[in-house]
Amino acid sequence: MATVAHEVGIKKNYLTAIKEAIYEEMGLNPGLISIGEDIGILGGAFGVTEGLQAQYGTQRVIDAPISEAAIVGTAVGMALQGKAVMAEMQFIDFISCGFDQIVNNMATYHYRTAGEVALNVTLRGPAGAYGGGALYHSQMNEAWFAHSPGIKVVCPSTPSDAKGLMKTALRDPNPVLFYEIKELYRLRDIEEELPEGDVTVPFGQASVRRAGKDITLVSYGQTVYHCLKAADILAEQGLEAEIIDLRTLVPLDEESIKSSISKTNRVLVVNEAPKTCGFAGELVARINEIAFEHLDAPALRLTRMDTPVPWAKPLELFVLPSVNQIVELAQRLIRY
Amino acid sequence: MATVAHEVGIKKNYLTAIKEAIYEEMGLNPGLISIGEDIGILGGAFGVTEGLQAQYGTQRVIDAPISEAAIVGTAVGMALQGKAVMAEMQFIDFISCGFDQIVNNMATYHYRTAGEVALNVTLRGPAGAYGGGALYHSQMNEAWFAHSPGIKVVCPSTPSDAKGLMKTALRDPNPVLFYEIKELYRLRDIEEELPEGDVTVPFGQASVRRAGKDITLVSYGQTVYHCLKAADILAEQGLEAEIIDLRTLVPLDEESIKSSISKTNRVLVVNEAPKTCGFAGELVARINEIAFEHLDAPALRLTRMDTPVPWAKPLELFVLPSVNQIVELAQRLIRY
Amino acid sequence: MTLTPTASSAKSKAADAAPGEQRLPRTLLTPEDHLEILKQLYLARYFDVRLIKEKKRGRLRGTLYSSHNQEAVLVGSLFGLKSTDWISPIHRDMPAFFMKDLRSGWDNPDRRAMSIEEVCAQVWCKSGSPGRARDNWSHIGKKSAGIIHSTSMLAGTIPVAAGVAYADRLDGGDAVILTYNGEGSTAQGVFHEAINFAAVHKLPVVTIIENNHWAYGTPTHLEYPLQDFARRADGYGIPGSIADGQDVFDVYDKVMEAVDYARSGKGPSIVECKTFRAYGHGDHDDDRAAKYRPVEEVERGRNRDPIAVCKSYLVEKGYLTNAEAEKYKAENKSAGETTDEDFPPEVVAYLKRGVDFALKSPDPSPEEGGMWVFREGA
Amino acid sequence: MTLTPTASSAKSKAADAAPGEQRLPRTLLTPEDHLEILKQLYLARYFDVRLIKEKKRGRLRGTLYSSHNQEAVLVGSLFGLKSTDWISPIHRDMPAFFMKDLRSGWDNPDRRAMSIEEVCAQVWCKSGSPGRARDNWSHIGKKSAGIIHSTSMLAGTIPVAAGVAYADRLDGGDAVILTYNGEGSTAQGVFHEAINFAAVHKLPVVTIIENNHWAYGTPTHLEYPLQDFARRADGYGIPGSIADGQDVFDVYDKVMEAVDYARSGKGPSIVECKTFRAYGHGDHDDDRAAKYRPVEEVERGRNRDPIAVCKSYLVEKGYLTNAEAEKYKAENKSAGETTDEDFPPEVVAYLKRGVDFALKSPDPSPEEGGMWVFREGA
Ligand SMILES: Cc1ncc(C[n+]2csc(CCOP(=O)(O)OP(=O)(O)O)c2C)c(N)n1
Ligand SMILES: Cc1ncc(C[n+]2csc(CCOP(=O)(O)OP(=O)(O)O)c2C)c(N)n1
Ligand SMILES: [Mg+2]
Ligand SMILES: [Mg+2]
Repeated sequence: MATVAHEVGIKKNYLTAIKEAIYEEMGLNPGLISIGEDIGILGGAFGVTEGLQAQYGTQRVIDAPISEAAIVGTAVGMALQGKAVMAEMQFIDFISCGFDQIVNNMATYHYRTAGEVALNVTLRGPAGAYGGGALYHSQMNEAWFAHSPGIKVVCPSTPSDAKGLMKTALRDPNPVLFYEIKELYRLRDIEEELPEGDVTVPFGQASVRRAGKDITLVSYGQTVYHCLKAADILAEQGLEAEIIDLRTLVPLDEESIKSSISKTNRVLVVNEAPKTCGFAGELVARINEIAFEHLDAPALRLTRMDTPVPWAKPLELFVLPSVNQIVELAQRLIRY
Repeated sequence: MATVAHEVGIKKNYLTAIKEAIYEEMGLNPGLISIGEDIGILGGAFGVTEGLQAQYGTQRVIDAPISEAAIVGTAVGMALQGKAVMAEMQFIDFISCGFDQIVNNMATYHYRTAGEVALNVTLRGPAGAYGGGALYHSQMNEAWFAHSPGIKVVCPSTPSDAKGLMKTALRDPNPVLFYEIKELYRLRDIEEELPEGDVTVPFGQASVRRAGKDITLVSYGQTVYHCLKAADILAEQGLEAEIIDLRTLVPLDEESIKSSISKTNRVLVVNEAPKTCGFAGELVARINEIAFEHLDAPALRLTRMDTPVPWAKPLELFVLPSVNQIVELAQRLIRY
Repeated sequence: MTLTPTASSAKSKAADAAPGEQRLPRTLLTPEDHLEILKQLYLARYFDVRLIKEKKRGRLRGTLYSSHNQEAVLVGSLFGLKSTDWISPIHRDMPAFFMKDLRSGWDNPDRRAMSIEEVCAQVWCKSGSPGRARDNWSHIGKKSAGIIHSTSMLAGTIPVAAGVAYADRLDGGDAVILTYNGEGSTAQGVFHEAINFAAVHKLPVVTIIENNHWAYGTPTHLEYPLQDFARRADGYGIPGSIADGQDVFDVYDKVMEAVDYARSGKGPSIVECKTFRAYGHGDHDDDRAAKYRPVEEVERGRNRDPIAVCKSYLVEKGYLTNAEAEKYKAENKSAGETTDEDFPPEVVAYLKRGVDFALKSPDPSPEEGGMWVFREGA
Repeated sequence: MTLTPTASSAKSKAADAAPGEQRLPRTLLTPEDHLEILKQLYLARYFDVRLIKEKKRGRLRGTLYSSHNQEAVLVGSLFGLKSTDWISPIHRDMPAFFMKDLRSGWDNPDRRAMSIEEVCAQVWCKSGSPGRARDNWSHIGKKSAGIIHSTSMLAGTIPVAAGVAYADRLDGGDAVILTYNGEGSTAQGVFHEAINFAAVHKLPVVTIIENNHWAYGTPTHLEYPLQDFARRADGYGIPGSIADGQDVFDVYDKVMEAVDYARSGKGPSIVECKTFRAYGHGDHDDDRAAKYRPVEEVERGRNRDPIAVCKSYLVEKGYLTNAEAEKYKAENKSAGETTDEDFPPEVVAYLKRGVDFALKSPDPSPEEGGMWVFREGA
């Protein structure tokens, strides 16, 4: 497939990176099945699986009815029978309709069976706000699943991470929830040449996206770019922010966070999900546990307000974290 | 109804308190409808609604099919039409089957309609571990809903709080998720005389269950009793723990937490839900935001391990917080 | 003003009926009703055409799920409702928001519907809509008008409809609740739970299945093993009928039968309307749809434009002359091919009112984003 | 050893069939099969009776959902399966865990089922069970034995069954997956989604509905508008048959027809078995059940004990003499009224093996509580 073959010197976008990972893994593992709404004939709402069914057939690339619970449940059954499964949620928001099968069935299967059954299921789908998607096409609901033991949670912010992490997810014997940031799918600014060959990115390793000594900004997904922009502004003021892109939430790379804070002594967590019980709060709590003695100021978080994501642009921007807010909070923490 | 009339000098249990609240409110508000699986003919799995249908009729006390999504969704419709609704989840664990209707429909209705529609729906059900209920009859999943803006979250630990908060819930124009601790339902030790008359307990006010100066223990529900026992043990060592029983999680009484910590300078949050992204982490993050300058030691949390609740007793106790662990952590924080 | 289009009350106004149609609900419609129905078809079409054009010009924020070619389902199902009835439209039913209760007067201030102004304000993402542009334009509604707000989660309003029906009956009301659903949405679990509940309690809920033969990019045989989605009804022991969704009068007949059945206390039912999606799933999908949908199928659908079908019937019945029928030629054209001259001027003016209002309506102010999470002062 | 109880392969062993039964699956059963079936009914009953007694003595940790009086559904449905088939029992089907594939030999070490030892270890909350007492005794299973683990969430295993069926077919297998469900559970959304999916893909999934006329304390008319839950099948265009759940041979016939239909690639179907719950919903409910269930109904059920029904048929067919039939009198008795003498000694001995093993099996060690959240070394 020309669309997915590796091409030296060609920059690729985030969506293509994910597409390549899925194509390659479908090719490498004949036991990998893909299922989801409109992923076959149409090639997916965003085109992530474009051409996949033509390549691998209707048996392995299944156009499911609009039945999220059945999609997850059958994925569990296929994995129980030894298959690997990629299951797409058309938008991650609709995952709520398959919620029980995820948290009570899929997540717990290995635990309940004392290890007899591991389910290689990757649930993936487009997520995130800032694009005018309103309440039901903007969610980041990773905290629900991070709170449901037995699921790995992944959220890449760059094309090469997206590809490498997707390959890892599709091989991991455990259930993985893979958050794809749809506003990054075709963002030109972040296109990059992908590493040649069968390169994976391991779970549980954060990436330092920018080094700095004055404050640590911890984030993942879309808000990593807010942090990068804020860091540029802070740099103009002589303040050096270190930016940690977690890449995987479960498992979490506590080491990288700790070692950064031991250097900067200040930390701000930035996250676009609602504040209460979000992953940002979890990070603050963890930081308290692992790096309290290094903190010269409280570990703070900047999140969405405790609201849904509204539709109209002024409303949407009002409730979501902004670059300016990061800059201000970082300044405040550095001055603390 | 003899079972629910107020009787001076008679101690009542937690279950009876809730039952009384529902009876009284059904009597006071002819627009209040109760719906749930087996709540009518049977009177509820635990008997909370025993006799309710005989008293208020099959139209107002509905035995629903085993359809959690329909229960929540019809409750939304009834409330849209102006009714108040009490909807029982037979075990709070099964709420996952009605999840989408709760987080995406019920929780957001007021927001989406810019205030035109407020839904007076109280979802309530038995919750909590320590009773051998295994994975699916032991959950505390309040964090999912605290993370879903638009839902109030309540969890009483005493009979009088249970009654007063239930009355408040059934009158509140907003959706309320009411966690009843089933291990407390019939616990003799906590029985108490209920206040006479139509007494409500307001949302957003924590209760100080024990005063102390050396450390603040923040908790709610069942683990309040673990904290109380730990405080007894600490007291033998001359250490005075102050115990805050939150009673409502959303809205949260930040003031009480802050003022206690400003006195004790140490805080431990105790919670039986899984650690990652649980409400305990949220509390630690909040405390960091509102009381960092008062902390002489990191705000810590003691929670369930990041596992489901297993069945066999040794396993169950292993993963859940214990009195001993509270004592040890409290000592460590006080020595910090 | 409340319409009571049931057989008994409307009998006096009945137009002459052809012998074979004797017992059909349509036989009780007056000649004026027939012409009104045609005008409503124009209105629904014009709204859609206008939105398609605005969207193409990049003026609108949302995704447009065109109802082009499916208007007979909306007009035919809404026409016989009482003002006190409820509806729950979904993404492809936007005209329903302002066409509910339209029979009680386009300019009737007491009409129990959203006004064209309110709907347009939402489309233009302005504060003049009841929802103040907080949710996407296809998820609007208005409690006081008897319009249930949908979330995006398909079939999710059916239990809400059941709840409204239950509560209304308890209060002595006789409202019927009409829910709209694509055929693909019938695969959702909540569809099953809600209809089962409604069937157990014989609630006056009519589930309309708009079978346009595609759910986004998935054809029906991958959604359901049978061709007729009305057969879903059989699993609940409730009636399931099939209407020609391009024929507004057939839709009217089948839905009115279901509505009468519901109102008389017999319970819920399903009406499948076989119809045809003119464009892509949403406007973003037009190009891809051209690839995944067989050309013959698109042609077949195009050739049964509900405006054309309605017109020939009206001509046949003698309610419209051939010359009158030729006057406005909106049918069998793509949105881009139509001009305002293809529509009756009152239709164009009606929408203009809405658009003018919308354009003048201010953006919601940013702080509103943080408001109304809870009802305060509880 | 794999049994192939389909018409062609089993023909040679067929017992003489009465004329009217000519085409029924049961006509291919040998006289020995008939007697084996009776013995299996005893085994299922004895397991239940023993658990009831142990529970009463306070020796067991879990809630017991008795299968008393519903044994014919389990035995009749399991008897014709191939070793490679799968099942997913739920709370009321505990004997199924060890009675799957029992026809291949009670002591056959290769039997594709859980052993009686494993099941008892779980019942006694010990580490000797595959699940090491991590989940409640009614949620056990074993992948290598073709037994899907249920969660508590009713109907939740049907999509899993569909997935297993899909994957097995892809691998060239011919396994049929049998799922068990109470009639009340059919109201769950996931029931609909999963059966719809199975029907679209013609998957070999047979859904058994154990209609014992109560879902906990709720009678069927509040769960479903029709009396026959088999009619749920009609909504999916798949066959739905009804068996007398007290007659093990009728269950065998109807389930075998469904299994053959599934295995031959024709797709899923539903078999409703009308049966009767002897006790309360769970043992905690016995006292209350006595109040909410009409006495006549309880009587009516008691009078059709599946062991008695089976015995009379065997006597009638001449496979059992009257004297033999009188030997073990477990039927028409409550659990408390039975003694070990009411059961064949091999049945009692079989269970004893399991209980002995369980009692000797150690408790799981506390640290295991923190293990196996993830498969390590990925
Ligand atoms: C629960 C849920 N899953 C997935 C989607 C994404 N989605 C939106 S519309 C659509 C197709 C709907 O098809 P159909 O019901 O036939 O309606 P149509 O668009 O054809 O009118 C899908 C899959 C959704 N909105 N809700
Ligand atoms: C999703 C879900 N909701 C509620 C329950 C609680 N519950 C357990 S068994 C039961 C009744 C089941 O009735 P039925 O399906 O008829 O099976 P039976 O017990 O009669 O065999 C209920 C409501 C559950 N286990 N799962
Ligand atoms: Mg469609
Ligand atoms: Mg039952």
